[in-house]
Amino acid sequence: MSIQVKFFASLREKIGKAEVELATASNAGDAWAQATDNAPRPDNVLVAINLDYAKFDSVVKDGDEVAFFPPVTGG
Amino acid sequence: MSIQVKFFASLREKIGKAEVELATASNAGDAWAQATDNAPRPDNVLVAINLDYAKFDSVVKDGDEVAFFPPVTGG
Amino acid sequence: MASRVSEQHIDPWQLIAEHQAAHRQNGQFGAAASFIGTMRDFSERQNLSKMTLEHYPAMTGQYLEKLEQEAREQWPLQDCLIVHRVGDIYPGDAIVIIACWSAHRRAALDACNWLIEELKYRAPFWKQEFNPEGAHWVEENTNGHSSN
Amino acid sequence: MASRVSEQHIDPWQLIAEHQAAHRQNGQFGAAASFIGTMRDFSERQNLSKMTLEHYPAMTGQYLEKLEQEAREQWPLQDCLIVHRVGDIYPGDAIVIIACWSAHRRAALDACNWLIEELKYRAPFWKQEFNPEGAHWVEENTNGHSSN
Repeated sequence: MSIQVKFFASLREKIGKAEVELATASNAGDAWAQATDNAPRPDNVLVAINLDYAKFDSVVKDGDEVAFFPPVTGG
Repeated sequence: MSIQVKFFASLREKIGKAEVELATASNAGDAWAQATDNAPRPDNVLVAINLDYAKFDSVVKDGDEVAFFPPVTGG
Repeated sequence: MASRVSEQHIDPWQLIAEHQAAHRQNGQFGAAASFIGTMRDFSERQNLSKMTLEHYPAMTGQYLEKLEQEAREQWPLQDCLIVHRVGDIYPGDAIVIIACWSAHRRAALDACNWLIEELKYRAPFWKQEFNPEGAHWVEENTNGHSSN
Repeated sequence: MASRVSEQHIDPWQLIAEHQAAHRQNGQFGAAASFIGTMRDFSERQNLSKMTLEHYPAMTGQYLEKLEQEAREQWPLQDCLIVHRVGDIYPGDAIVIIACWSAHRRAALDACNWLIEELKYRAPFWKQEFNPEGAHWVEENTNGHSSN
């Protein structure tokens, strides 16, 4: 098992990666730090764990999918 | 010249007339009294003078069209 | 202004689509909100077979124009269409069609919402329902925040 | 549930008309409210030639279903349809289509209104606009009560 990290839209372009696989992560903030090599985190970044909105201190478990993305602009 | 009085919908059926022509009337309430031979006026009757909502004490002038109707039920 | 009464059956979605194609330029509007009121075969009474919508022709014509104008003054609308049926109407038939176009969503949505409430409470239309027991004048539109 | 994303161009009024014809029985519903968001050829930038709508497929699928379900729990809807475009979109193309059917008008109107606001602020879609100066990610939806 592992943790899948995904980046979307402008954030994907800024970070330069669409997906990163991590062996382990304690929470969403830690997943960000590992997946981006400690890139500074823009204030407006949103996070979802397993397709639900979460917080950066939300716990991440083995097998989780953690997604980071900019403010949504659909509709 | 004269005053045209109109009745609509269930009120037309109750009064038994669609249109009445009056020689003169002081206000909408007087037009009702003359046109209906002093029939009692249901509480919810609405009145329009020259196509605009009005009151029963609104003045009626020669040439006016005065309409009486029940609560509206369109839409 | 295109707002009007109609004595003929209306296909509501086609009417709106055609109005949009004829009057709106692609790429200029961002939002379209619509409301369509349709006859049900039941109300407080069952087994309705028909409804007759009476109106006060001179007043409704003027009233629909005034409503459209007031909506255009209150919100930045690019277009607005109100069509209200009169005459004989059958279950499933559209009774009223409202459509509003604007650059941004709130104007179209808020105007559409305001127009249907205004129409319900002010426009001189009257419904008479028919079922096997006979004809029945609808006495009044029920409360604005719960009724059809 | 019929709510979904679409990678294909949509004719919005035809989509709603067909959904209604297939799923609603004439005489059973009294109200249909709809909202359609359409691409303009300008926004804060001019001369837009194209927009690309990216999404988070697994999350959008689940999110649209959840939205529809929440609307059906909050209001007595008879039917509800949400279709959101993804991929390449051109000026005049529909971006999002919402339609709600109910017995009485307030449920359809209020649910439609709520759904578009929720979609705008929560659903994981992102717009990238193209004009002669290049590609530009839309940074955020402007205020809920004034924006497209």
